[in-house]
This record gives sequence, structure tokens and C-alpha cells, in this order.
Amino acid sequence: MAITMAQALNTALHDAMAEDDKVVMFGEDVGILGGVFRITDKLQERFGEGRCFDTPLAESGIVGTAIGMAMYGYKPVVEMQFDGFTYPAFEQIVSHLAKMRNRSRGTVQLPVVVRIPFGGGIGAVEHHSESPENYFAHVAGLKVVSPGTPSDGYSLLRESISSADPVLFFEPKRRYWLKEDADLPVRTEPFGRAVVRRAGTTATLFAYGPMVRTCMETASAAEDEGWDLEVVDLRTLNPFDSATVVESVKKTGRAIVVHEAQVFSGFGAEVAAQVAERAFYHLEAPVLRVGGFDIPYPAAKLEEFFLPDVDRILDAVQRSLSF
Amino acid sequence: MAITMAQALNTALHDAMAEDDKVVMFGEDVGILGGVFRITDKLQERFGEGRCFDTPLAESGIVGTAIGMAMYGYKPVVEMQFDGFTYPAFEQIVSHLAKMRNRSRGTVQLPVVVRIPFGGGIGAVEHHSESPENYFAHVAGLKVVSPGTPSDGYSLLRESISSADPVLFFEPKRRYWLKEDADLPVRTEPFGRAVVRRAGTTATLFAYGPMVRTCMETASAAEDEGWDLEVVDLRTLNPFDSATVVESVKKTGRAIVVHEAQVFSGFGAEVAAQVAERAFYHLEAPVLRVGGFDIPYPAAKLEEFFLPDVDRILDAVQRSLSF
Amino acid sequence: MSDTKMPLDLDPADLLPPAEPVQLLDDEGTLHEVDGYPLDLKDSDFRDLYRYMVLARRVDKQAINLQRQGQLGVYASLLGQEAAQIGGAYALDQQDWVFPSYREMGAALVRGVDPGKVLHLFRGTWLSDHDPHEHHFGLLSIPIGTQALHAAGFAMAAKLDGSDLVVMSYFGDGATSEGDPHEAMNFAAVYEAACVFFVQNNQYAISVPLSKQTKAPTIAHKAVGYGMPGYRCDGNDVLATYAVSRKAVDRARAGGGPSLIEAVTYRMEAHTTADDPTRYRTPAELEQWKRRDPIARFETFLESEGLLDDAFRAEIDEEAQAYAKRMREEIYDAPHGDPMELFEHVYADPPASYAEQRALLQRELDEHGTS
Amino acid sequence: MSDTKMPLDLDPADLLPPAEPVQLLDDEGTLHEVDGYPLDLKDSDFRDLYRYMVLARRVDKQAINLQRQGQLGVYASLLGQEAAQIGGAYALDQQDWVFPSYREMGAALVRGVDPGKVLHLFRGTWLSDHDPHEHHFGLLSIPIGTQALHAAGFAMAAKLDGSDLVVMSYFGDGATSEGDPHEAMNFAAVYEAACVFFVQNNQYAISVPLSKQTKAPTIAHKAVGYGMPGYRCDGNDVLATYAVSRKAVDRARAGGGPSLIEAVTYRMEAHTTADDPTRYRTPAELEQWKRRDPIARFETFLESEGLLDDAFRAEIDEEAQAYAKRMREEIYDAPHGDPMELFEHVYADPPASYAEQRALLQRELDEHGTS
Ligand SMILES: Cc1ncc(C[n+]2csc(CCOP(=O)(O)OP(=O)(O)O)c2C)c(N)n1
Ligand SMILES: Cc1ncc(C[n+]2csc(CCOP(=O)(O)OP(=O)(O)O)c2C)c(N)n1
Ligand SMILES: [Mg+2]
Ligand SMILES: [Mg+2]
Repeated sequence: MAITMAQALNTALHDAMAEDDKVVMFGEDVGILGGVFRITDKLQERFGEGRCFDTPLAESGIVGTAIGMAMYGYKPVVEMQFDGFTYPAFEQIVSHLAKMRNRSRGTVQLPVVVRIPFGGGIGAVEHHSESPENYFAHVAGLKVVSPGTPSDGYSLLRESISSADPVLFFEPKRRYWLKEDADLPVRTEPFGRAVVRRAGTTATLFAYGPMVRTCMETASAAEDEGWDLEVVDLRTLNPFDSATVVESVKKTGRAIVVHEAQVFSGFGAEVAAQVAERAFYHLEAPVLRVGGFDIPYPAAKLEEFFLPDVDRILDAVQRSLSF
Repeated sequence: MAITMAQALNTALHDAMAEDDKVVMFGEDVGILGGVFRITDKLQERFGEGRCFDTPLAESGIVGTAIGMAMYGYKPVVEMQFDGFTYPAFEQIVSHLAKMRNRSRGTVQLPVVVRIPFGGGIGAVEHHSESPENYFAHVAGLKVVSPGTPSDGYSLLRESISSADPVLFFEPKRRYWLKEDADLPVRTEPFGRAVVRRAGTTATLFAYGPMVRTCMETASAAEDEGWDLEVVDLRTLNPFDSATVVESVKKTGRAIVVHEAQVFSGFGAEVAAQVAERAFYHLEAPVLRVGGFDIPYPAAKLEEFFLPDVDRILDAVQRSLSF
Repeated sequence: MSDTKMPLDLDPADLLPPAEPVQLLDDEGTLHEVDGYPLDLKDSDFRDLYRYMVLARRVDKQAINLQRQGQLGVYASLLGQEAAQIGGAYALDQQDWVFPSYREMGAALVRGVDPGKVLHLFRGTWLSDHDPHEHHFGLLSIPIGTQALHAAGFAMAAKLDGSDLVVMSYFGDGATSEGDPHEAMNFAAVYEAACVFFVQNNQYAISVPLSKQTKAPTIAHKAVGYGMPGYRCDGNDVLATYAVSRKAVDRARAGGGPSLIEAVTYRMEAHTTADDPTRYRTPAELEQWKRRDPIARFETFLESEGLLDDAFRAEIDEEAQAYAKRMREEIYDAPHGDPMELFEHVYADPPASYAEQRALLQRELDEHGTS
Repeated sequence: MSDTKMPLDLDPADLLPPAEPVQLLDDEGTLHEVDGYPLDLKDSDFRDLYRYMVLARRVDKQAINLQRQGQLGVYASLLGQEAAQIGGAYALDQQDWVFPSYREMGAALVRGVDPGKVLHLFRGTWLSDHDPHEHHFGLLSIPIGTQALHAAGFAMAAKLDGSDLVVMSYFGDGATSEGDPHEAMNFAAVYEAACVFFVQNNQYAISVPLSKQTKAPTIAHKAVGYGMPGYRCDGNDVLATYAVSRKAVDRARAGGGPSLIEAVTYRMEAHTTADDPTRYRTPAELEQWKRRDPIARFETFLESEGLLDDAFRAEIDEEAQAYAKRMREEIYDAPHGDPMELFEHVYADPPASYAEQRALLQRELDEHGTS
């Protein structure tokens, strides 16, 4: 059956809440409205206002109370309405959500999932197209996850909700309507496994979230050039699957990391650094990074010039090959 | 004359405020107390409560009002009391301080300096030894600076205060008492220039802030092994001086990046990625990264096991050489 | 120990806003005098207030249409909030400043900002397109409540500089839950900054009604915690919003410090054009508020005062059409502008690394016309 | 439009805290009954309150000494705040929870937490060393005010679960300026969670006096903005802090929702052992507060009631010495523990990358004994 990413995520929430009555969902407009993207559609109707509720407009409040609820024994799933509105919760995430388990020597667990629709490509106004994943990938104590396909949307969200560790779950909002043939419930590879979405020999494209699809399109387009690209979907930034990444580069000898976020000190730097370290003797060209420019996310009419697309990635492949 | 980093910074503030009455300094306990590290000592006494004042306890408030004051025409220098207390201001920094100039098409400039005593090594309690620089290095629109010597402390702070762009100024708190022979006022190299602190041929150590000193000590210790290490002080993370970095690696063929922050997705990843890309054919070994482990900053009695030190860096040099 | 006593020599009850919001025009448009809120308006002021409200509504409608025609990505309507916004901004002098949220097209008009320019944000031509310094009107602020701190800081700066300008910060009922407006009110109070916090309580934060946002008796009561006056007015009565703002602004200008105004009003449109309000509110509720339309009410009053004749109506109508036309001209098929400009404004002093990135973009433009 | 009216059927003045803080024992230790604050204490309770205060002071002193001897990195004293802290925590049942800041050694004692264990944070053995679930006492929280949200969330959870436990969150006067306590009080109020926000107003946030922190008439007045009661008491009168807390706790347990307590007290020591308060406050001020010592005052009362004889004094003294001794034993030269434990608790399910990092640290330990 063809399902969209949005349906997959919504179903994952329904199934998790049906299975475990400790799972609660809250955030801004997630109740009767079902969230601005309808990812929480019908949760309140089905599970009642106690288990799915609207909060006052305060993101630090949302994450901070989620921590308290988790200490009590609940498994809160909270929504940040958009990527750019995660920032007020930064202190609660970095100083408490990430650190409480370690601080308490393991006596306090915080099984909290923070859902964040992220990334651009939907023509939105400012603050609605950010890619903040690397602020959090750098925080020890968090898991950082971003699905690129509907089945992974379902499976990784279910795994996030059952995880005893806090998870920042980045939903590629421009892929909410991306379709895939899949039957729910589905379980895909667990956290910490990158997946080869397309095997190839010429070079490897590494991506996660929204750029997985773009890389697949690039690989198709590259066939015209006679290039056989491998596409690796990283899926979880932390834990990071070095092994699969390195294995792929050992095979292809060339690596291009792709994300929407500005390149400077983005997650691509970590991938590039690891590849350059661990596949040193196998690299036939430097690891290249393709991403947004080092500027703030631009206005809607200019986002196409900011975002990596098939052409920009092909250009990088070309540069890699001509090394 | 021998001056300490703390004296250099304090003098820079005094001189900047004396020179330009638009410079104002505020934050928690910066007034009569002179800041918990006394970096703002006697500013209030000398310039009055209007130009150096204590604020209510609210970091978002501090940065947010600094933005308003800058829009009016002042040049606010604000203090975050400790690294770990910068996080409540994250939204104001990322969504406004960094972006307002671009958003306004250049009609609004925000010459704000956010001073942040950062890093560990002083046996402090939790949240007082963080290295948050890479959260900000990834933000387009900010400059991110960290002096490693007293003269740079003076000069880079003066340049930060006169900069039309917002600056996050990371003060290596464990080096507040580091001494250097220097006469103030002193002007060193400008933003965007890395400096070779010690020329060498065996391998290059890249560092900034607190680790510059540690790397210099490492270079001395390395002489016993017959290694001639080059030490490059990056000084400003953004703007980043690729040219000097690459030039050094072209010479030595080996690079080790050192910082206190956890390695995973830290600033070392950016340095490593750039070196691996831009000095690809000159590298004789993979760029290695030496930093904190990927864990929260530990309790005081265990920090020595977390922090990079001479031995850990020498070990990396050894690994680099045996490649 | 004086610290254990109340530092104020006030009757405690004086701290509290009145039980009823200040209303000068009742729902039928009849004027009632209210103690403490004298009206200092001339006929031309009455006419101006009306003019701005009608223009705001027309401009708002034009923006919605532009969005429906695919010319804007999204738009946040002020329908129903004309009296609240305009009464507030009208109480300001030219030297004063406004720090708006994203819904302040009406206040923008009063400040003389060209509505067409404001729309570039919603079209996505650029992230904004007016110079705040020209009209003393800050950039529309999207992260909720954050602009309240800029307003407080600006007012702190003005005070330090010896200026008597006043700053007005707009935000919504939902915004009162965020930390930033809380910190802003506290800073403004502590430094006795001339900052007026103007809350348009339009009953909703997207789908979330006020009753789920706060248990405060009213939003005006929140002022107590900062030791500042909290004023409350009927936000659909432009004379009330003006009179209350006048009082707050005069007080601030005279050095009396900040205050909080709650204008009780209603968002007649969807939250933005992307929203579907039928999911969370009833036609009956809408109907109730429709009957309290701020413009209709003020018209009744003006008519009874003989201030509204056909000639004036025609004049405003013409002006409104002209505004709408200029907006269409400004926005309709406005080109996206030069992508190379993306690198122009990020820094006064851009990093060397931009050279390479500019070159990449230029190459892309040359080769594909897009990235 | 009922929304434009006050939703409360209250006399507005009822919302406000009383002009004078509630005091049951005057500065001379004489008991006065206060309407609405009946004392439900038995003789054993009076003795217990005294006992906890004396123990807290002794434990506090021991901690300062340990710091002076270089055994602790830093320590935040509660000297002078014994009545505030202990009166609050004493009003709780065993099932209830406390979410403390870093200054809550007194509250820890009441909850049965071993003070020696608390000190490991200040020594730096580990970041904390007690299991919150054992005594229902959260980890000491250093980022100001953040724990108020954990408390609110915990109370929301308890309510959802049908439990009638009550949560008490301690924070300081300075913390009221941060966004988090604001958001916490709002959440607790909106969800009618059983959460008591207990502010120890000790007049300072490090060097910043209350007058620069807020212009609110009192901190208790801040409750008005959340539609919750704000109680104010003499924080150096343990009977007042107890009676007021009892009222707030009972109300919360009965489903009446959250409230805010301001205990007016004074920090007699430096902010922490790293602070030099002579820079910002006068000996005269200190002297004034010394005369209002919470323990001395309570002693006078107990003596007048015949509840304090030499035997009881000796018993407490012995207990206090024993506590101090155990603290010394626990902390003195406590080893730093196994560095390899650093990787143990970060994740329930640690990343594969830890293997390499563990190996590196192990190698360093083998080679150098340190990193
Ligand atoms: C920090 C932040 N969180 C969430 C949002 C998403 N959002 C946009 S408008 C809005 C509701 C605002 O309500 P209110 O303050 O009452 O203003 P109104 O829209 O009613 O004018 C929300 C939640 C945002 N813009 N900023
Ligand atoms: C978010 C944050 N900012 C700054 C600090 C540094 N700091 C520690 S204690 C303190 C003052 C706190 O004052 P108050 O809330 O009155 O509590 P008290 O120490 O008086 O008990 C400050 C500024 C901190 N711990 N957390
Ligand atoms: Mg609203
Ligand atoms: Mg205090």
C-alpha cells in the first residue's frame, strides 16, 4: 500500500500510544488541530485530552515538563512546531535532557522523544526551514535520528519512543508527502545502522532525512553520465554507523556528503572527518561536502539557490571524479 | 611587562569604554562585583552605572536587550557568567543576533559582543566547564573568536568590540591567569588570521583558546622524542583561516586538531574536513582529532581523564607518525 | 527589616486592573466618558483613526487575495483587530518606535510603512523589505515574543541616551506564555524603561484558546508581577485602545516606566492563510464577534457626530483602492531578485570563504539558471 | 462576550498577598496566632523542626569546613535560611517530591538524604550521588530555575496518573527573572498540577540585590499573573514557613492547584565559598539579620514552651556531631572513583563509538595513570 511519510509518522504515534499507555504526546496545537502538519491527527480524539494535549506556547516549558513527566514514569513525545522554534528549548535539551542520566549515575532515565519537523524546500517564511540537527549531534547523551523514507519514519519513530534514551527526531517536512509502498506496522534496521539505498561503484553519496530522496534522484540522473552512484542513508546521526560508511568508501573510493544545513561545521564535517580518517588509504579524491551556503536560510523565492539539488550534487561528483 | 589574560581582557574593556562612549557592558554580577572572574573589575566605578550594570538573572534577556540597544546605536558587550549558561540565550543568538543584518538587507547592524568564559580545567561544578563554541561556529552571521594568549585577549576583544558584526567571544577561563610579557595596548593579527605559534616540521597541532598553551607544552615535550611540532593557533573559528591551516599541513604533512569539546561533531571535524579536502595530496597520515570524549563534561575529580593533555596529544602524534 | 515589608505605599487593590475592560464606545457605538481616560482627539484624529482602520482592512484583504492567487506564500490577517492595533500605534509620536510581531500590518500603516514592502516577507522575495530606521518600525518578528526584548533594550538605550522616546512592543496572548516577554517586562520595569507592552488578546494562539494558555484572571493582571500598571481595554473600540495607550505612552514618556496593555479582541480570520480554523472553533463564536466589528461600531459613532459624510467615505475608498493597487503592482509576479545578493548582507565584513561559495553559485546560475 | 469580562468571581484584592508576611513567631520568639494559618503541630513536631534546623546548620558548617580544607571544590551555604527550607519540606508527605536548587541541604536532610552523598557534587566525585527515587528528592539543579519545569511536569504526570502526591520546587529570588520558572508556573496553573513553588528570597542573587532583580511589590505578587495564590511569610520563622507551606500543600493535594510561596529570609554566608560578599554588602546589614536568626528565635519559643531541655539539646548535639563525622568520613580524601565509569551512564544503549574511546582511556590509564 502506498503510504506517505506523514501517514507513517501518524500511524507510529497511534500504534505506540495504543500499545503503551505511558506514552503521551504534547506540544503546541497537537490536540484538536492535529498539529500544523497533522502528524498528531486524531490522537486526542482517540486517546483523550490526558494523553494528547495542547500546551501553552513555550518550548522550554514543553521540554522541561516532558523531563518531569519522564521522571515520574511516562514516555513523553513532544512536538516542536518547527525547527526554528526548538531554540528556546536548547537549555533544557542540552543541560538536562541529555545529561540527567549521566548526572544521576543512571538512576534517572529520560525516555523523551522531541519531534522536530525540519528543513526547507516548502517555500516557508523565515525560521520554518532550519536544519538544526548538528547543534544536537554534538551533544553527548542525545540520540539524533532523521528518517528518509516512510517505512523508516514509522520504524525509527517507534524505536525512538521505546528508547530509554532521549531522542531528537528530525522529520524531513518536505518529504511528509513522499510516498512508498509499505505495509504498516513495519520494522526496518535499528538505530545505528546506515543503509545502502542504492548500490554503486563510482562514488558514494551520504545523506539523511530530506536529502536521501534528492540523492536517489541524483543517482538516477547520473546514469546518463555513465556514473553508478552508491547512496547511503545515514538514518541516525548519533549513534553513527562508521562501519557502513567506511565500507562503502572502501568500495567506491569517493565520498560526497549531502545535507541542507550550511556546510561550515555542519554534520557533513563529521562524516568527512571520519571518512578521511578511517578510509584514508582508500580515498581516491577528497571527501566533498554539498550543502547550503554559509548564510542564513533565505527567503522562499531564493531557497532553490540555497538548497543542494541534483545539479549541485552532480557537480560535486564531477569534481570528485576529476581529482 | 608580565600581564595575565584576565588583566588583558579587563584592560581591553576599560580602553574600549574610554575610547567610545557607545560601548556599554552588562550582565550578571558585572557591576560592583566586577564579574565572578573580575574581568569587569572597576568598570562600573569608572564609567558609572549607566555604562556598566548588573542585570536581572536572565540570559535571553541579556542578549535580547543587547540587540535592542545595538539597534538604538550602542555597542553592547555582554557577559554570560559561564559557558553552560549561554544556552538560555540560544534563540536570541541564533534567530536574531546572527540573522538580523541579513534579514534587514543590511539596514540593521548589531555590533554586540557576547563574552563567554569557557572550558574546563578549573575543577568547577557541572555546567561551568562547557565548550559550546561549535554550536555557534555553525551559525552563519556570527563571528566566533577565542584567544589563546593575553595579547590576543586584548587585541581580539578590542577588534570584537569595534566589529560591526556580532561576535561570540570565548575566553579560556583556565588561562585567565596565564602570563605573557606584553605592553598594552597591543594589536596582534586581525580576525581571520591563524598564527603559527611555533614553527616545526614533524606535524602540525591546531588549537584555539585553552588548548594553545597545552599544544605549546606538547611541542616542548615532543622535543625529547626528537619531534619538531608546529603549533597553529586558529584564533578565530569564524572567519576561519583555511589558507594558513592548509599551508602548514602542506609543510608538515600531518595534522592533529585539538580542543576540549567532545570530538563528535566538534569544531575539529570542520578543521579535519577542510584539511582533508584542501591538502589531500599533502597528507601523509589521516588528520587526527584529539578532544574530550563523547560524554558530558565530568565531575571535577575526573576532568583530568576527560581533557586532552600533553600525553594524549603526543599519543596522537605517535599514531600520526606511525601511519 | 524593611525588606520583609511591602515596599509600595499603595492600596494593594490599586495594583489590579479594573474588573471591566475600558470601553469608551459601547457595542452600539455610543460614547461614554470613563474616568481617567480623557479623549484629547480632534475631529481630524477621529477621521484618521477611521481612515487607518478602513485602509488596514482593505490592505489586509488585498494581502489575503494575493495569497489566494499564489502571489504570497502565506499571510497572517489582522481582520477584527484593526481597532486594537491602530489605537495603540496612533498614540505614538514620530520619534517613538514599534517592535511588531508578524500580524502588525495595521500598525505598519500608521507608522507610514508601505504595505507592499511588508508583503515581501510573506512573498518570500527577501526576509523583509523596509528599513526599520526610516519609520521607526522594527522588522516583523516571527519567533514568538522575542521582539519584546528588543523593545525593552531599545527603551533602555533611549533612557541611557537621555531621549524621551517611547517604545511599543506588540505581541499576542499566546506570547505571554514564553519566557522572553516575561524577561522583557522584568528588564523594562527594573530599568524603568519607556516601553509599552501591547498585547492583542485575540483569544487564540493558532488553535489554542486563551483558557488553555493561562489561568490568569486577565492578561493585564500579569503586570502585577513586574510592579507595573496593567491596563485592559475593549480591543474592538478604537477610542478605548487609543485612550489607554495614550495614558501608557504619556506615563512612559514622563519617566513613569513601562506598562502592559491588554486589548481584548478577536481574530476573525484563520491564524494564517495556511490554517483551517473550522477544526477548532464554531461559526456561532465567530458570529458573536462579528456583531462587535470595530469599524462598524466606530462608523456609527462618527455618523452620530457628523464626521462621516459621503465625500470622506469616497476619499478613503479611493485611497484604499490606490493602496491595494500599489500592493498588487509591488507584489504581483515580483521577481526573486539576484541570488548573488544572498551573500551581501550576512556580515559587514564577510569571511574569505564566501569567495568560493559565490563562485559556485555563479557557476550554477550560468549553467542552469538555478542552483 | 464573556471573554471581555473578568472570568473570576473574586474580590480583586483577594488575589493579592497580604501586605505583611505571615509571621507566627515574632522576632522575640513569642507566638501569635494568625487567621487562616492554624498550627497542627505536636510537641514532637516542634522538636523535629528544631532538630532539623540545628542539624542543617551543623551540616552546613561541616561542608564549609570541608571546602576550606580543600576537600570540596565549592559549597553553597544555607546559613540563615534553615527555617525557610525546613519549614517548607516538613509540610510534605513521604510520597511527595522535592525539586531543589543547589542550596537545599536543609531540605535534603528533611527528605532523609544523606548529606555526605549530596556533597559528592561539590567535591566533584561525580555529578551527584543520590537516587532521586529513593527519597523523592531530585538532583540538585545548577542552571537557575530550570528545575521548576521538572517539578511542574512531575506534578502534571502525577495528576494524569491519579496520584495525589504534591511536588515542591525550590528556587531563589534571582531565579524568578528567568523564563523557566515563569513557564513552569504557567504550565502548573493551566493543568492545575499539584506543584508548590517555594521561593527562598534571600535578598541576593550572588551580588545582585532584590531591588535590581524585580520591581514587583513582592515576589509573592508574581502569582497573580498565573491565577494562583501567592503566599508570603517570614522566612526566618519556621512556624510561619511551615504553616504557609502546609496550607499550600494541602490545597494542592486536594486538587486546588499550584501556588507560590515567598519566604523572606537572608543569605548569611557568601553566595558560595568562592564568593566575596564584602564587595557588595555591609557588615551593618548582616548584623541586622543576625539578630533575626531563625534558630535562636525558635529556641526562645521552645524554651518558653518547656520543650527544650538539656537532655534534648545534648541528644541533638550528639546527632549533629555524628552527621558531621559521617560527612567527613564520606568526603575526606574520597577517591575519584573509576574513570572508566565515565562511559557507563551516558546512554542506556551506548553508541558503538564508545569502544574506541574506552580503549583510549584504558590505554592512558595503563600508561600514565592519568589521561
Ligand atoms: C517560538 C515560537 N514558537 C512557535 C511558533 C509558531 N507559531 C506561530 S504563531 C503562533 C501562535 C501565536 O499566538 P499569539 O501569541 O496569541 O499571537 P496571534 O498569532 O494570535 O496574533 C505559534 C505557536 C513561533 N512562531 N515561534
Ligand atoms: C542559567 C544560569 N545563569 C547563571 C548562573 C550562575 N549563578 C549561579 S547562582 C546565581 C544566583 C542565583 O540567585 P538566586 O536565584 O537568588 O538563588 P540563591 O543563590 O540566592 O539561593 C547565578 C547567577 C546559573 N547557575 N544558571
Ligand atoms: Mg493570539
Ligand atoms: Mg537569592
